[in-house]
Amino acid sequence: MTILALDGLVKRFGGLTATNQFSADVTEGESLGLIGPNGAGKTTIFSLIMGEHRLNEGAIRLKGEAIQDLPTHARIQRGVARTYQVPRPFAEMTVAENIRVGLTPDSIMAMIFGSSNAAEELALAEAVGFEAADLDRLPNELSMGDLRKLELARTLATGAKVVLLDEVFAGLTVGEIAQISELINEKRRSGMTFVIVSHDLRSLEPLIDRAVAMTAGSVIAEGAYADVIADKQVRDSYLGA
Amino acid sequence: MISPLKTLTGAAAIALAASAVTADIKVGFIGSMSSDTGLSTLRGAEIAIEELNAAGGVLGGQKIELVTADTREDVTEGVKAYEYLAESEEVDFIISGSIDDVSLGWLPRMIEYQIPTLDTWTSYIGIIDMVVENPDDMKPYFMNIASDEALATLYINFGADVLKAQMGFESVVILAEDTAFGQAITGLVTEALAPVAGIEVKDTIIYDINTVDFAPLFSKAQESGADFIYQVSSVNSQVISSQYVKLQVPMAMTGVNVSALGLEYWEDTGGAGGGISTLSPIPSVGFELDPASQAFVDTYQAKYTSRPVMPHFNGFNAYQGLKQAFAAAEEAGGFKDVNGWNAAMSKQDLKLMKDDKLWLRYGFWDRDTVEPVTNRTYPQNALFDLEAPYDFAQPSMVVIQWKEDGNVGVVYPPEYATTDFTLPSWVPAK
Amino acid sequence: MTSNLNLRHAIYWALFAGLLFAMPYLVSKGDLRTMIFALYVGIFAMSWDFLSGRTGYISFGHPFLIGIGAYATAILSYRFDVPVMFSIPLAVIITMVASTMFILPALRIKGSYFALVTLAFMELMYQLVQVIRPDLTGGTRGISGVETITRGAVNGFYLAAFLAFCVALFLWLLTRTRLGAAQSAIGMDEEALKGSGINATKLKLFTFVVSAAVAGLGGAFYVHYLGSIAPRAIFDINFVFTIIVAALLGGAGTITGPLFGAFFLTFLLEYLRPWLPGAERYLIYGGVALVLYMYQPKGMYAIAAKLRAGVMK
Amino acid sequence: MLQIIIQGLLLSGLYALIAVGFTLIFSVGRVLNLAYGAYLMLGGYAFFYVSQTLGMPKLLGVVAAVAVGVIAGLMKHRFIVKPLKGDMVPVEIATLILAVVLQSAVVLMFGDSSKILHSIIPGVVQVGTVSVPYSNVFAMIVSWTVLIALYLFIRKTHLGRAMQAVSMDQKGAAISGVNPDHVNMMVWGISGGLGALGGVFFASYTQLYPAMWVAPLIIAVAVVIVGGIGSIIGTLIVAHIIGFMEVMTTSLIAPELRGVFTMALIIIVLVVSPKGLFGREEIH
Repeated sequence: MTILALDGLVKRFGGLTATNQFSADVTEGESLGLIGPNGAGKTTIFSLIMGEHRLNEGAIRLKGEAIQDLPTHARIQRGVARTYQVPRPFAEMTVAENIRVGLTPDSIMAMIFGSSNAAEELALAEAVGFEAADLDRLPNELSMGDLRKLELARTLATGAKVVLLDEVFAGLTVGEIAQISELINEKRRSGMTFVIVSHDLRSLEPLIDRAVAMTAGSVIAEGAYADVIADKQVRDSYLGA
Repeated sequence: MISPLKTLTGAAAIALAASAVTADIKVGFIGSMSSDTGLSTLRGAEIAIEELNAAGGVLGGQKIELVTADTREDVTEGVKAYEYLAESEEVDFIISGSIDDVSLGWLPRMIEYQIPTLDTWTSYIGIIDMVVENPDDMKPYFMNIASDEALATLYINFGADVLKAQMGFESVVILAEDTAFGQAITGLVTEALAPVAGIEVKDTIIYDINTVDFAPLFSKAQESGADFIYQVSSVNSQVISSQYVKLQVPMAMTGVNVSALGLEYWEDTGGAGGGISTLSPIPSVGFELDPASQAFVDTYQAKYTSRPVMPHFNGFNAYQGLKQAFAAAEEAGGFKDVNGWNAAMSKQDLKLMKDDKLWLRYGFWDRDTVEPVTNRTYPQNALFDLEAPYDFAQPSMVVIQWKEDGNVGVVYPPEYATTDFTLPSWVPAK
Repeated sequence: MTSNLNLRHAIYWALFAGLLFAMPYLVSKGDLRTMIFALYVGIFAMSWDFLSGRTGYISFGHPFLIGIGAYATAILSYRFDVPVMFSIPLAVIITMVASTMFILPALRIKGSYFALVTLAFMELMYQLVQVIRPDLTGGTRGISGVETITRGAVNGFYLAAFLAFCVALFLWLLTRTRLGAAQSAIGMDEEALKGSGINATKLKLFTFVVSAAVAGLGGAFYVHYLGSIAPRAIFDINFVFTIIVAALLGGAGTITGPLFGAFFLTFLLEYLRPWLPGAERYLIYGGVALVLYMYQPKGMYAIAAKLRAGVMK
Repeated sequence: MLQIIIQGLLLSGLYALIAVGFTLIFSVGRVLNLAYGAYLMLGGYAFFYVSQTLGMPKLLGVVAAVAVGVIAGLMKHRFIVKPLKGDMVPVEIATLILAVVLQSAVVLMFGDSSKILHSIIPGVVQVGTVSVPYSNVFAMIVSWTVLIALYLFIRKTHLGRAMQAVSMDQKGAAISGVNPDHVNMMVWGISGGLGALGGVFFASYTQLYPAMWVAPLIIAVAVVIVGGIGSIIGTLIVAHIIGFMEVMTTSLIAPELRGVFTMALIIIVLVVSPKGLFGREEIH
């Protein structure tokens, strides 16, 4: 069953068309790889899904509901969230507090009168590979791998069912890549849906069920990873880049 | 220019010296300590206190100490200053060189503490109205300058006698600042000019006090076709007058210009103030002084070398008023009994003669006497006389004019005049 | 909400309340008067801090909010004889409504632009108060003879102390909740906060309105303490200066810090008075503020924390 | 009509000069310099001291004013902006405190009372029914000359392009061999000089008084916000919009509403188009 449907997305920045009639469907529980050369428009797609950029044309449906006119936070509440290429932790908050913001409900009353759940924070931190002792650390004490884990934890904390991962391996050591991959696979097994952008195709391959290749804002191929990567147009686009 | 460091050490030295003397009676000064008007009151009070102390002290040989509180002409600072004088210094009497809104700011405090207080600068009739309405609360308050309503009233006579009769002006355009003062004066003048002085008001232009460029306003005034401009300006008055001179506006301009009241006006405007005339409380610059007031000025000038070289009217008021306040205290056995002090202060009456004529009178209206011209009472306000030959008291004001050569003189009323009213050289005669 | 609170905090607050209660027995009346001003400045600084110290949305026009509250109650009670017990709550509500009306369009403005638009609001207010309905506002001279609700330094102090204590406790409790964390998150990375599923606009609006309510409350009681109000005394950049510097010297984002910053600034100015009655006082006052701020932009709170950490070692 | 055009042009030229130094700092240094108005105050008082108190030639007074402004700008950069690492909010706060400190210093040295400057060039010329003082014409000519020179300087010279580069991207500029620190220092100096020069003319229009830094700051803020940060052409155009709006309000509507429209314009433009009518944040 399709959980996230992208239908004919068009986004223009001034004279530049960053996204041109982009369409793709994501099935519930699958992991989709979004590949393409630099400047192909992958991050823009994420921004459009999340509502950080306004769509010029097209429709985005989450579980059948059109969400393209909703503000970002409302989309997240409906179950889609993303991570950033450059992690964006709240710099003066500890790991636990960062996760706490992700867990915070979007209601002023609940924020004031509800209380934070330390056990849930710990569970999420441990789920991405932190230990209890890490909870009080500040972002400037963390490695890039830890920052990605923290962002993943905060994203998962929002309760998202569809998670968009942007350049999830950038800046990581081999060990960290393995750790993050393990985490993603674990979440896949639990039924979470992923859309993953990565330059590191070798690390990406084992994490995805299917790939969509794009260049210049449009889809040029989609299907099984091996087929897509073998596609002539896809190869040309990478060489050209 | 004074070096800040020198001022600092100087101030510290004075503060130390002051605290070394153990005083019996404390007088508080409230006002701006860096403006000419504020300093005039402060110095007038200082001289009066020195003289009283030199003459053996007051209230059975006690010495007077003066403590100061700067208001920076800021309303909130004024409230704090009053509280400081009342609560920290516990002064017996307060002499004020505050501007209107600062006085209005600390008045509720005066009502609370009931400390005898003499205002020497603000002339706001609204405060006298408070005395009329709440006589009990306002017992400690006296204002020894004629209130603005009286100033405006006499000014109408100037319109009739000089502007209309002598200059032949038939119509006026009023150029007034957008302040309560501007509104009050404009209202009084507008109502009275036509019926009393026979001068038609063609237009009234209200301007914002932060106006940078007055050229469009003067153009508008010229377009009205009036014979002269009546100006009402108490805030940033130098700006409008200097632009009048710099633009050489071909119309006469007279009225109220608060900046032109001090002798530093010429220096501060760099000479861009010739031809400006304004009503002025008295004694004023260009005003002939009686021997007693002249003696005060001589003492003042021997004692102080920095500006203002000549005290403003409120310096005279402070000097005489402080002495009267202490005379009243002698009678009432001090300042604590506010009712007694009020009664004694109300009776103070000092007549200064010049050439065997009553020249200046320092006294106060009582509760019930109705002033015949304005037909109202002015309790606890300075005595004034709105009708020639001014044998009851001095006029509520005089009109002074700055000439283009930097001289200044009184042009109205004739009994007090030292020079004639003239048009600036660039204004064509009518 | 209670999970962040512990006995230690309760003891601190109780000590604070006790100190305030005992104050009239400890200091002179003159100092008590100074403290009243410090407490009101503290309320304004806490209001500023709740908005600007945490979210990073700097308000250079806070007197705009204070002035609405102050003018509203002054006009209601002085011109229309509304009893103070009604005019003050009404003034708070009017401040909240007016702030909402003004802030809604300004919510999309960020950074220095937000600071400038608040400054413009204050200037606009300054000019409008004098031009529009001077029969109500009293124009440039303002209104004198507004009903004062306390007589004497001790009563004035207790009222101001009670208000400041309630405001401090209320705002402090708010910031201890997840709301406080979310507010801080706005200051750190507003986009990332939205990315955590939180409606940042709603949060900003709420923060602004709470800040406005406190400013309006403080302004309303302040005018009934002063007994008079004038546009020059409220909508003034020097007033902005006092509020912001008090908050920053105390420690932005800490709520109680600004209260202490207000005490420090007010007493610095008052204690210089006998020695430097004239303009020198303000030079020293501003100079001290500038040097302290340059030395530690995070304020005395940070200095105290450092010292405490030093002692602990 | 003629009157509105002449008076509008004269006032707008002055406003443009006042605003341009402010926009330079906003665009290159990326901070609001709330003590900008203090340059005008320092410049005005320096001119007054040299030409009126000491009685030296007026040209010397102008030179002294500009020198004081440049020094003030450089010192501000050295002692405030650099130690605070150019962080926006701390610099804004620190400059606000500095402005208040400078105001007290002026009160201490010159007193509270305001002062009027001599006309830089005495005399007026009558154009139809409109009186035009030579000083105001001179102020307008100097304003335009300075603005054009500044525009050419930024466009045509190596240093100017370095400023442009820094205003676009500090790090990028550093990579391409421009030292952003030097450029920033220079811009603070230039801005100080421009402000002080503006102060001489502003004060010769109005007056010298200790709180005079607020009004021109508001004018600069208005012009820069509406015009857009860093746009010299935008500054020029908007200075004319605001200048003409003031003259027309005064002549045709109600003079007491002079400032209200300016404030309303700021708020409306900020809300509708937060980057100003002539957008862009780098200088151009």
